[in-house]
Amino acid sequence: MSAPVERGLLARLRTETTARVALGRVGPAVPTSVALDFQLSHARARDAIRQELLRGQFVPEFPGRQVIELHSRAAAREAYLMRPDLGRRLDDAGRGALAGLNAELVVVLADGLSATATAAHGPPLARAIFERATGWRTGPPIVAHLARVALGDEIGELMGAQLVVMLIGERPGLSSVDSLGAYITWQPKIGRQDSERNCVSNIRPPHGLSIEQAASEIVRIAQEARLCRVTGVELPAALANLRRKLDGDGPAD
Amino acid sequence: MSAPVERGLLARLRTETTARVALGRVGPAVPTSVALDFQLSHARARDAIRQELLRGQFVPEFPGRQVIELHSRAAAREAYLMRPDLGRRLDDAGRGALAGLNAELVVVLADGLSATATAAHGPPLARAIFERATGWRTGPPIVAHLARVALGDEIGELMGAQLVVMLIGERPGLSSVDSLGAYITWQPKIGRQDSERNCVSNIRPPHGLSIEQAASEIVRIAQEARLCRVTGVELPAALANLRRKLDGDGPAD
Amino acid sequence: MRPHKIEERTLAFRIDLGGTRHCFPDLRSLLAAATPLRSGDALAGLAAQSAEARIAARLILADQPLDLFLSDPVVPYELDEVTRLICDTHDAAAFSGIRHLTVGAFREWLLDDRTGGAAIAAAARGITPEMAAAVSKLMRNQDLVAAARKISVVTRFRNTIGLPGRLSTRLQPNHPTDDPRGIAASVLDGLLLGSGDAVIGINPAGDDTGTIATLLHMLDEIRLGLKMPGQTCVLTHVTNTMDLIRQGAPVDLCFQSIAGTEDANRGFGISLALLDEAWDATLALGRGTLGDNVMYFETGQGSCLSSESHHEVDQQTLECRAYAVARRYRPLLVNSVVGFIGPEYLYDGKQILRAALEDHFCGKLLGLPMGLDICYTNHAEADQDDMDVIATVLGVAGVTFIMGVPGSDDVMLGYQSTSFHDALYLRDVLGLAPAPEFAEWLQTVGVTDTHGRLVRSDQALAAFGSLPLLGDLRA
Amino acid sequence: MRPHKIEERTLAFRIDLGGTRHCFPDLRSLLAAATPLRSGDALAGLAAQSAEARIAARLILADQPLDLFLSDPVVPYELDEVTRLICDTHDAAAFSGIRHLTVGAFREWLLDDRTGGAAIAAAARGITPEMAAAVSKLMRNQDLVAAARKISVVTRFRNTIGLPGRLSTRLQPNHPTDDPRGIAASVLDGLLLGSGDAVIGINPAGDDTGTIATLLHMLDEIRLGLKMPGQTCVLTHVTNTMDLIRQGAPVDLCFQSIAGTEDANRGFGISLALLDEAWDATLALGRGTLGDNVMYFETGQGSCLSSESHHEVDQQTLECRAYAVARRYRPLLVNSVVGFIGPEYLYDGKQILRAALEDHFCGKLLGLPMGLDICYTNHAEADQDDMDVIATVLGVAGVTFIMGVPGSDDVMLGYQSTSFHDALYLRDVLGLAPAPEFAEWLQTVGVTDTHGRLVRSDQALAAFGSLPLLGDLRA
Ligand code: B12
Ligand code: B12
Repeated sequence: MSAPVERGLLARLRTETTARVALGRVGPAVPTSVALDFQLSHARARDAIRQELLRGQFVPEFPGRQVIELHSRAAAREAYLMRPDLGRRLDDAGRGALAGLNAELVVVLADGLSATATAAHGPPLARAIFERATGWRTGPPIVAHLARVALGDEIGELMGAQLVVMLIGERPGLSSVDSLGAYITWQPKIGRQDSERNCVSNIRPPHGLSIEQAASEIVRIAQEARLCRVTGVELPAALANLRRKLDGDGPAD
Repeated sequence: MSAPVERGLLARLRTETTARVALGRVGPAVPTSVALDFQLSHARARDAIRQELLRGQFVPEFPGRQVIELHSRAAAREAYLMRPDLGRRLDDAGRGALAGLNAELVVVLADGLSATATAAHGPPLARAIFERATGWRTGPPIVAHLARVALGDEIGELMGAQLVVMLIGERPGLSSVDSLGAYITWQPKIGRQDSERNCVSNIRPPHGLSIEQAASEIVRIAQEARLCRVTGVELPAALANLRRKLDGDGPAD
Repeated sequence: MRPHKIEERTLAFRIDLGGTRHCFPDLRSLLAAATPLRSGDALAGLAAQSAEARIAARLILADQPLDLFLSDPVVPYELDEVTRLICDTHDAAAFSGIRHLTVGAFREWLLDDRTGGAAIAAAARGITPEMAAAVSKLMRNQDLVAAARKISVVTRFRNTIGLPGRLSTRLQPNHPTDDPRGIAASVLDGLLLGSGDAVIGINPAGDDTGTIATLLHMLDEIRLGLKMPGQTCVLTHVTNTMDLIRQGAPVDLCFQSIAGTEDANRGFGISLALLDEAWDATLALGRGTLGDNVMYFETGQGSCLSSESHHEVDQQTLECRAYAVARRYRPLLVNSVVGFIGPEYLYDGKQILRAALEDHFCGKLLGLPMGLDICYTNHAEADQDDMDVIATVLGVAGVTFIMGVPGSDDVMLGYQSTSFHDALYLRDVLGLAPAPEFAEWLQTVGVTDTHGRLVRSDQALAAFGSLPLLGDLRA
Repeated sequence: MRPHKIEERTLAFRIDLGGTRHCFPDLRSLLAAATPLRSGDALAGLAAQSAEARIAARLILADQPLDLFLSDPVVPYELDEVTRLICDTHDAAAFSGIRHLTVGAFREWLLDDRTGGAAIAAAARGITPEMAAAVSKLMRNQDLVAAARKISVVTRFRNTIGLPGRLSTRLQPNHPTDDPRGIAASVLDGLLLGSGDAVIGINPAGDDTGTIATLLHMLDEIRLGLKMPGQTCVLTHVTNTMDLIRQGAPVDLCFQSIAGTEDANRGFGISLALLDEAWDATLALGRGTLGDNVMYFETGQGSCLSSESHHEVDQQTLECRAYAVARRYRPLLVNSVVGFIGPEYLYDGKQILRAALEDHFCGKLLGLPMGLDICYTNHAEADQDDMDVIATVLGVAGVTFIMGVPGSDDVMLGYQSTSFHDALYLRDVLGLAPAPEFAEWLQTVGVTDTHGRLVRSDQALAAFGSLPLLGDLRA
């Protein structure tokens, strides 16, 4: 249907992005093969949602380290999806498991909406963070099942942490079922708002952020947070303020 | 919104039928009160669907007669709605309960899609049929739970019946949640098709057929069926044939 | 043309997807698995085993050549007169333009801007029901809308149904005891709201031909009295209608419910021979003034399964086969009663909507004047909001006609369909008008103004009041 | 106007229906119970206890006078700046024409053929979000369509958005690492398919202002290079945008996500004061050529509940309150991301559709240029077929703009929205065109022919290829 010159260009477009560009068209619609490819991806993304982390799955990933496994209050996947409030709180066993543990920086590997993502990128990213976070007393890696981002607040609070890094499976897209997000919260405690966190998202080598990029970014934010004693929307202003103070440019507030 | 002359006419229309006529309009839509009235009816019809016949509920309705209660293979209302095949077959207990019973004309009171209808009109109609069906050996009234029309075929077959009359709750309409249908089948046996039955529907005094009209109609069909040894779409032709034979108008086939 | 007999049915369909092999033993199971999920196919044990298996079936189906459907009928030729009808009346000339296509390419051809409605109509008699069903299974809802609205199928009896920019309605004035005054009240109400150009059609509660004759006479009287350019019908069994024709009752259209297999039709008490006879008898009356489309058929997914005569074919493919029965008789009207039977065949609003779009598209594709009874029962997971959506989307797709039931509530059949008002809504938001002759008549009697907008004038009521049966309603 | 303080909140609402008494302690619980079933309200414990209770609430609601909503705010005036905004900017003059109505009569007024779009627009500033929410709860889907399509809200920056017969699109070329070339590829693909008249708007994956500045410059270059009469935007947090403005980056529109309570907005890191500041800063740039509508807002049912700041108000009423925030800033564009958050707020296609129609209608009623991100996530019970239906129905309702995402698949945000093709479908079946200036430009560069139909000419590609960033894509 398309002239040859176009085909060349359209083929080039496809090499520039993983987005579904240059699909061609028949009338207003996409060609049959494109339509069915989309449907196949959707069927698979639906499967990714139902995937779960296996108990003990991450133990071999952290040789020599204790790995703690926790569950949210959501009993099963279906309840998890419909009741985010349950995914934000630990069950009683989980609260018990944390008793006596203590750390400055806690890293949580949480299934979230894509256990596939956590399984693929969680362990290497956690290791890379541990390596770079040299100034911190890091606790054991925590694996959280049926977890939402805010579950990290309760975990961090119970462990008396200065900072929690929640590595959590982002909801699976059609072409990106394995994307991980990192949510960084200073002084975690139940009731923190999302505006009090920072986020590094789309961690998904090779198409999204690499493990190295992500780890550096996360640790950079962690260091800044420690300096400013805050994360979230107030962090940039606090940093600027601090810089002004350091540079001696007039009084900081 | 409407001229006075109209209002008079529209009010008259409303007295002629239970249909929702003369509703008025605002633009293309119905007035708010009409819209909400419809929604209320729908909420109630949904409730009627979930209604069930109580065990033993009909015993007082047939003093001096044994009342047999049977269940289809559908375990519960939800399964009944989605699996009509299960509603067409007796469970094992039911088959056992019929052992040794025998009758020429069997009347079944079945919940079908409206137990409300069966509860309201089933017993008086069954009694009226028994009264009029003087030439038949009638068996005990049978109460069938979670039943479809074709369940009568199995019941009739097991009882060696010549004819089965299935009184069954028709699916509830918006304004008519208590409408009963009668399905009449000659020589009932598993596998009969609907074209081999007759139907008297909309039995629902005072708006639909009265008990007397319905009973007469049902017994008339039963007598005709006995003469022609058939029910369903072939009955009219068989009757005509028989009449020709009786009148001596040429050879019957 | 009798299909080339395939000796051994061992030609299974296979595809490997990311490590999983998906296998379908034959064409009918492939068609069934390719169908969007619906309760009836699950009930019959024919639905795809997983979401991925469903897409696997579609991927295979997309690559099948259209002429496979000619050689491999889903119900055996020997066993079924509907299959014989399909094969024996297949028009090879009409097919020649598309015979080189696969099912996937057929979809593209239908959607291509260069394929106009006329080209599709020209191919209609070369398209078998199974081809229509197959291609529809590869189409998203928007495809079903875009392709269907290209096709117009125009039929005539006393007015012209199916022109672009038109939306007709069947006025459905049912009554639980077939009371003529009650029915007349609903008819009057409908006409005052501009309903009834497709047909004024009563479903009788009983099947006593005496009562039905009374109703036919009353409808005819109303039509003649009002000089209404339209047609009337009592939707009784075809054998009754034939009786009534013999008795000289004023029969405009001959109605029958039909299904997609010989066995299911037998369950309905009909056969092609019987329909042939009925068609002849109705044609012989010669009552149409503008055309001789005299049949009115109803269909609906699930009826074959409900009578256990589905031959393990999915309900939508069977529905298309009913259209093959219908088109033999050049009907004035065909409609699917899409949500009528219940949730065991179409579970909720979503399934009803999908089936409605399929039925409409496939009917049009096969050359039928396709209307829809947009409806739900109280045991289905659906409500008025769903119907609003179905009506709107079908309106955009160019549906030929919908039902007009007073306040949506059919007090005899126990279900909810579209109301007189719903048709007003659709005509309003989509800029559609009734059949031209009827639209003009509505103006003449004063129900609508010169812009076709509804008014309520004494003039209209006066005209209506002059009828014997309606007259005394005014008092 | 500060609401008259009601001393004791003991005025419960009651109705008896066939033996059952239904009671609702206050206005917010009445509104919540009257809402069609949706998962978010059930999650919050606010949904009606039964189907009958839901209708009971509607029956009561229908009889409430509109001015009750002025004296009884659902979130206390003292606690919430959004409530204060609503009360303090209520326009009594605009309200005077409808103040005598009950909610039920308000619905009838909106649907009456004698009430035109201009009359509704004139009343807009007298209508509070709670009134809009209340009346929408009494409306069927078809009412929401019929009423919304009467209202047109026209806004301008470098072109004209919202004229009748038009459908605009936001071109959404997101990329998981904000790669400029990857984004440019999606932009080019979209423009070649006629997308982007509402805005070319990128959601950045990160919030580094350096990267965002690069993207803003690239978009501006594309726009200038192609002489495209439209606007561009990077949808970052408003504080970032203010930074970027200070740095002199080419900011056309200032974007922000907003919600319906002060607390929820705080969760988003914003306040009215901050938005005021951002509005001033963006206005001061004076970059619009045809008009000065410079804000772009996104909303979506569920965001207040998700940040636990819903004050026990149902999610749809809260959504309407977000519109009160939006309209303060005379935005160029507002859209609800209706299926974006997930099934805990809108469970399936049916709930997403209903919410989409409500959001569109209520937004228009309150005077906003309302678009919709017709979308679903993979954890919701919805699919492309549902989106086709929502798009079609919203198209009929006159939606201002929808999204254009390559192949529907947002590879950064992880959800599916409408595609470039979906807009083609809608424009095709509903006879709609892009914004006039943009439509003309599409012809000039040769993307469309003189009838506005898409072509693919070398001319268009040549024009596009002359851009630095796009140029090397051609090689
Ligand atoms: C649903 C329905 C159907 C469905 C049945 C499929 C199904 N799975 O349910 C369909 C659409 C296929 C259908 C078809 C027909 N139906 Co019908 N149907 C109904 C309806 C609306 C509800 C029935 C009900 O609630 N049954 C109770 C439940 C619990 O029973 P069930 O076991 O689930 O379903 C069985 C019965 O519904 C039965 N059945 C349905 N219709 C008919 C018609 C006749 C004559 C017989 C004997 C049996 C029968 O078939 C089903 C499967 O076994 C009634 C209206 C009413 N108010 O009752 C009309 C009704 C019973 N049908 C009627 C008619 C005329 C027909 C047709 C003959 C129409 C035609 N001209 O072709 C066909 C043929 C039916 C046949 N197989 O012989 C008439 C009967 C008039 C009469 N007194 O004889 C009624 C009263 C409606 C009407 N006035 O038009 N029907
Ligand atoms: C869903 C979502 C939202 C939803 C969250 C509601 C909900 N109940 O899920 C809504 C629509 C409300 C939202 C809003 C915003 N979001 Co958001 N969101 C996402 C999305 C698409 C998926 C997140 C996910 O899967 N989480 C995993 C599940 C398991 O977590 P959860 O516990 O169920 O949900 C929580 C998180 O999603 C979190 N969250 C969501 N967005 C954001 C943004 C930030 C900065 C933070 C700290 C937390 C956060 O809030 C939820 C409730 O606690 C991501 C894209 C992606 N690829 O991840 C963007 C994303 C995380 N959001 C983003 C942004 C920028 C925002 C906004 C700041 C936009 C704005 N300008 O106002 C707002 C404000 C969020 C806040 N409260 O501070 C950016 C973050 C960029 C960055 N690196 O900082 C992302 C990556 C997308 C993007 N590029 O635009 N978002």
